[in-house]
Amino acid sequence: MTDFRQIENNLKKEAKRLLEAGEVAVVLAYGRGYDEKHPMPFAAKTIADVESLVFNEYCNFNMASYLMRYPWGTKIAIAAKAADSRAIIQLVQEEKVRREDLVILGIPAYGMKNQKTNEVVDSKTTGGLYNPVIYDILLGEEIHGQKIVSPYEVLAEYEAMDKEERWAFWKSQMDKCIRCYACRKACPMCYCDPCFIDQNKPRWADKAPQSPGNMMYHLTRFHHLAGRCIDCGECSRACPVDIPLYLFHKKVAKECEEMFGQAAGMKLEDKPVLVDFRVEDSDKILE
Amino acid sequence: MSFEPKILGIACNWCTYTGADLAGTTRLHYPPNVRVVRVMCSSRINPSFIFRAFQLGADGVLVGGCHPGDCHYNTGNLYARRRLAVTKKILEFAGLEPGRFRVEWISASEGNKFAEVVQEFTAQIKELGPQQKLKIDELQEKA
Amino acid sequence: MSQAVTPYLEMSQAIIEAGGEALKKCYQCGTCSGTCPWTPITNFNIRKLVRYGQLGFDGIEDFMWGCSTCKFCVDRCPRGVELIDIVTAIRNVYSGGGMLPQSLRSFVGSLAARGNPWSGDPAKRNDWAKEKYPLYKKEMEYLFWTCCTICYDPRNTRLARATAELLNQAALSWGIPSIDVNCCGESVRKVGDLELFERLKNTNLNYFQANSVAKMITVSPHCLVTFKKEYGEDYNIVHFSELLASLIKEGKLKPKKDFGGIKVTYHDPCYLGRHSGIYDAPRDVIKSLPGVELVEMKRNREQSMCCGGGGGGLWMEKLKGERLSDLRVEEALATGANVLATACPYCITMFEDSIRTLNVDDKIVVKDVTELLLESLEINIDEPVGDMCEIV
Amino acid sequence: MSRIGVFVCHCGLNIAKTIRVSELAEFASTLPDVVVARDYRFMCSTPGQEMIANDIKEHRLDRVIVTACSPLMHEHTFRKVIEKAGLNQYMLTIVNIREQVSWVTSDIEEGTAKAKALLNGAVYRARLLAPLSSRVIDVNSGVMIVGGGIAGIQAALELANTGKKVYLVEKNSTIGGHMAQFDKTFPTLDCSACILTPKMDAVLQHPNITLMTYCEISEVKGFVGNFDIKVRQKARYVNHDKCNACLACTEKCPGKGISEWDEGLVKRKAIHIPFPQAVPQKPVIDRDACTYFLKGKCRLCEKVCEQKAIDFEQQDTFIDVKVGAVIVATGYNLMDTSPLVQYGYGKYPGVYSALEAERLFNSAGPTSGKVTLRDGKEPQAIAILHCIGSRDKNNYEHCSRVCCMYSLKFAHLFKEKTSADVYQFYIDIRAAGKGYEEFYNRIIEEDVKFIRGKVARVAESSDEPGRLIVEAEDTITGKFVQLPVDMVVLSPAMIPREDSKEVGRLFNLSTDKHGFFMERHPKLAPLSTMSEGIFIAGTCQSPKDIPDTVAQANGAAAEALTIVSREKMELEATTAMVNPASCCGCQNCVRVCPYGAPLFNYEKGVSEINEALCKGCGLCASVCPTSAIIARHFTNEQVLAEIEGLMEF
Repeated sequence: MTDFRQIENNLKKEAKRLLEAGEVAVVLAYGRGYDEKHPMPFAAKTIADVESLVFNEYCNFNMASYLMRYPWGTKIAIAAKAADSRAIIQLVQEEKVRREDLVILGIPAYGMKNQKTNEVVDSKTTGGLYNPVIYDILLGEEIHGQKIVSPYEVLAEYEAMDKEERWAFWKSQMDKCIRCYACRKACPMCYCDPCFIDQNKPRWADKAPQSPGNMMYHLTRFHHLAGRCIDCGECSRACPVDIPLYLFHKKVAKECEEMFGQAAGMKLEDKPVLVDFRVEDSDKILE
Repeated sequence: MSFEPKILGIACNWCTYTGADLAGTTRLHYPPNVRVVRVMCSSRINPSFIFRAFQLGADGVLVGGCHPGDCHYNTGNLYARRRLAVTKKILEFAGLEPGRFRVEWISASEGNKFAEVVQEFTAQIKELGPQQKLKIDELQEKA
Repeated sequence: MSQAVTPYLEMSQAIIEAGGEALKKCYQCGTCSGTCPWTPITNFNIRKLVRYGQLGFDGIEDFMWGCSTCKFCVDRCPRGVELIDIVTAIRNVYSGGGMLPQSLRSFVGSLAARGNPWSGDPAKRNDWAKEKYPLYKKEMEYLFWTCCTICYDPRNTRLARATAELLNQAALSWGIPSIDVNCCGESVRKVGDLELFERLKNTNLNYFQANSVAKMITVSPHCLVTFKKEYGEDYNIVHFSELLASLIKEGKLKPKKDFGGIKVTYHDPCYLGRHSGIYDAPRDVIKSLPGVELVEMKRNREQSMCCGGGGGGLWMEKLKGERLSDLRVEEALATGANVLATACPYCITMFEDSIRTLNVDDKIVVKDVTELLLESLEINIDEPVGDMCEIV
Repeated sequence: MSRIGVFVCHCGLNIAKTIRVSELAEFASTLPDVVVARDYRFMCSTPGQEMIANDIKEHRLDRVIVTACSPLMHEHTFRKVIEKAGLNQYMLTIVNIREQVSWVTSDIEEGTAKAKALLNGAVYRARLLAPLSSRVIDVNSGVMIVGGGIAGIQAALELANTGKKVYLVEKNSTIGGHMAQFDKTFPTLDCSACILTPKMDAVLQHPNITLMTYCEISEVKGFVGNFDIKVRQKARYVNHDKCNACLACTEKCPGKGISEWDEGLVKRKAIHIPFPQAVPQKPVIDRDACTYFLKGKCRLCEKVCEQKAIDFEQQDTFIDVKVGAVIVATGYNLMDTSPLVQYGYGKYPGVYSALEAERLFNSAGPTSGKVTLRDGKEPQAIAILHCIGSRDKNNYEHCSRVCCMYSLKFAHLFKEKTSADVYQFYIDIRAAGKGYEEFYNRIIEEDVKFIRGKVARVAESSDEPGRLIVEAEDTITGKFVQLPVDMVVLSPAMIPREDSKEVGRLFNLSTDKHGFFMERHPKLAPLSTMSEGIFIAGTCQSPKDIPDTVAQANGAAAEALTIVSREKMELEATTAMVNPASCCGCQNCVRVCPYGAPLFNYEKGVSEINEALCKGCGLCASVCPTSAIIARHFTNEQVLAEIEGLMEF
């Protein structure tokens, strides 16, 4: 089991060192919330801030979401669990941040929990990974020997549904949507400003929280995130009405991986799959 | 009255649209259900066009582009292939009948292929019946 | 009798389906056969094997057992043909039809019945340890994976003890598997019995899972490659030579004894070198020994020559003049070395046989780098003699 | 509120037979913003055109819909009509009711219904049309050719002969390229120098050619018709305006450098001309070999130069050139085969690369045309190894196309110049070219031995020191061959120049994974590139022989001429543009555009599109997640409106 205390200590130690040495301007990590179960994303900018840093099994936030708040070229240290590290890689691929501007504080974590349900989220939303894909400094010991669970295993149940059931399921889910856009806010890949849904020219969809507009919003968003979603599951945890968006994203990710042979956010030198092609891509993908 | 589906066709200017013209020039008859929008390249097709078409009541959507390797813009259809494949998977997982969306490579010389594809696709959509899942009216009724 | 043949594409299809997909890529340029160490000395011809496979010709069974899966041809192939997969697939298709040669039957039979290729009693798997070494428990760091060959083969049990002693010297937290495990299945997979392999694999997997094994040490490069590439799990697994090299580097093991200027040459085992890309670690171990000069044979590292023991070769009868290990020992002698060092129990067995039949045991001895290091730490494991485990 | 006129054509009975045209016109008049709707027998006839023009004036129409044949037929005609009548030509929409309705439908009800739907879509779309203007630019009549090998020379001469100004840029100190290194050319065996040097001289003498040797491209700006190219003239340390090519300096020079021309087989002076027939015949100083630059004293060349042409203080300079089109002909390299340790290149002196072998045959070469080994002895047995690094997934997958033929040529020359036994180790002999198969037959008859099998290893002989053993399987008999030879010639893969990716970046050419330049279309536009006005010729596109290279060079010259022979050019109006307020800086457009039209402005954090490069495919607009890119004439709004219109009926 992950030693959260050790990671927290190492996090503080490294944050302090980096800030002191002036190597970074800010350390993006987790800070105390109103209770243990609700830590907050936290940006430590001074040595005094470092004391407020925490790390525990509820620190799910994908810190990569906050990278783009800082001007281009800002030196940033960022705490990165497996999914966060994939988000960072994806953002580097998309040239939203530069690798050389980042100090990645890798966190191998096992036993992360959903603060709402208290269930362990690991294999559900970390692409089967426990160790960060990329890091400069590792804050805990690498985790090995865990049974590899395909991140797509949870899909089986939905893939087995017939299309009518699936439609009924998604329709009922999408109908719940209150268009608060918490999913978009939580997503490290949703950095569009303005989001297509907020535009009037063209007006892609109805803005009222009603079925047709909801459907258009979510379907389009699934497409925009296709081949980019790094499976952190933050969208679903953020959703106040508990729409399991991660399932849909996972399905699209699975299809993309099968069709294009590349998972999002795994290699710095990859190109996002939907702005790339291979001459050898098969027409079978269209069947 | 039998069900006459509304089918949206989106065709690239250089291959499929020209192929469709050729079908006309050679007087190949096919069902009237497909209405074609012309774009310059199949890569111009924004996936939202397709989602939107279904919301606006399309019973089927047919996209036509140049054969891979023959794109007038060299690589446009290679991007389109990936993007439209993903669009298809999304629609399928949402629960739409997979047969309602189809992509075909039809060159400027394949008038007969265009006619055949339209024939086949129309028959297929007729079999599937009206598309009511994404269509806006139906959605609102149920809501 | 007619000399005409007709391609039998069903057979070729069967090979493809058994994993020989790469068959289709070959354009018969002869790089593989030119590279293969067997071509000059036997009638085994890897290119012809592929050709026969492509067209499903009869007669393939005459030379399909020649390959020792050394991977030299795979590395050189200009078409990226995975020749070992083809060999495995062809053997799978044919051995399914009962084509196993006599010399391989006992080893495959032993694996099927006893879970090890040495006809050893499964209950006595750990007898070599004489209860001196601990069984693996969850809280331990390393599982020292004891390959069947070092458990049962009398020569190689010495390697098992040497490894165990060094692990203790380095004060690592480690244990050996219980007798519930069996052979990793590498050789039987290469011989083509994929079903048996799956069975062996699942037994081991069950053990690993039940005991939460995360980190492993192997001494056999064959086990190393199999766990890494064929078991579908992400184990943190090292070859003992790698571990030794880093322990020496970190100063946790300090070679003491001066060997007084002996010459040691190192043979790259195919599964450690070409299959796993480990060339430097065993050399680093040798270089750390005082009074030892490391000399290289003509063919070394990526171009090293196979001992002939892989792919089931260890159990096959080969005629004099058709043994790679003989040639390799001669190459070693040509360097003037007194010790032929290696890092694989199969290589040790093959070379010891050759040294005996070539009658050169006064000129050169075979040692594992582990044994060399143990010697330099001045630890004696050879007393008392005479209680080696029983061979059934 | 727009004012739309709808004009329904009968096309005789072509349309009217399966569509009720008057009903269609009536229907049109009920649609939003339509102020006039008419039908007429032939809209494309003069009276039809006049009808449209009159209505535009009379009804103050600002948009016109012609419901007739395919836009591919008469869009141009009607654009001119409305333009003449004072409307912007892009305010036109064509509804294709002939090719895509009346000719493909038998039932008049069905035909009329489909036509109505299409027309409705067109009205929805027309309401959102915006006027567009195309730009007309002046075209510079000059052409730059990059690379002075046989391709560049040929293209330069062709263009210069038509009277166009040509700038021929070469990075070495002479033109001539690889062809100047060869002794004979296959399959005719004519002397390479004899056919090449007259052309080199013609380049030098041509009044329309500015020869820029020892130069490299440093920056390319502009677009088709108006390229603005900065060329770096590397310091020669010899003032070529003063130098009279007496070459007294080269005799006295003590510095020794590696002779590139002789493939490093011999040394040359630090101040040198690469070879006797070099063009220009004026020397340069190789800094890395010059005693003065290395040790701070010498300057012997300066002392013997009567013209006072030596200038050790010379610096690189930059020259700006303006041209209308560019031909890139940067040629090839041979792969360095020393990493392929099994062949022993660089380890055994008896192993030669193909270009080294070429120099051994050449009478101006290091051995004066005598074939001898590095130790001066004549080889008794020679093995020529095909496909080294070519047709090899570990290196280069492509076939290098010329090796089979030059290997045959080598065999012939070895037979002619030595008494050695010559062996060819090959996989397949590829002799597809005029006279090639005949040449192959000729070489077979010269008693060259062909062994079908790729060589696995070249090793030193243990019995005969200095000799080499070539090991391969003769795949025809299945025998393992160990052949003792004195000389091994490798035929390495032909690969792009080491800096081809850099050149590609400068000219915005795409390259394949190894660096060969990509043509616009492999069959129908093999010399054009995705960058308008930039053409490619010769081996920088793919391996090829001299006849094909020359043919490409002529073709590229003709292609360049189609641009620079015009005074003015019209640029596409239906291009894409970026609305910076909506751009989220994802750079998807930059990644996908085949033409490099969008560029990311890091300062502003938004993409910008160079409209001169845009071809209007709309790909960028569809990958733009924030709809910041407007694909003119096919905007998101226009397409969505059309879809909505089509789906209403």
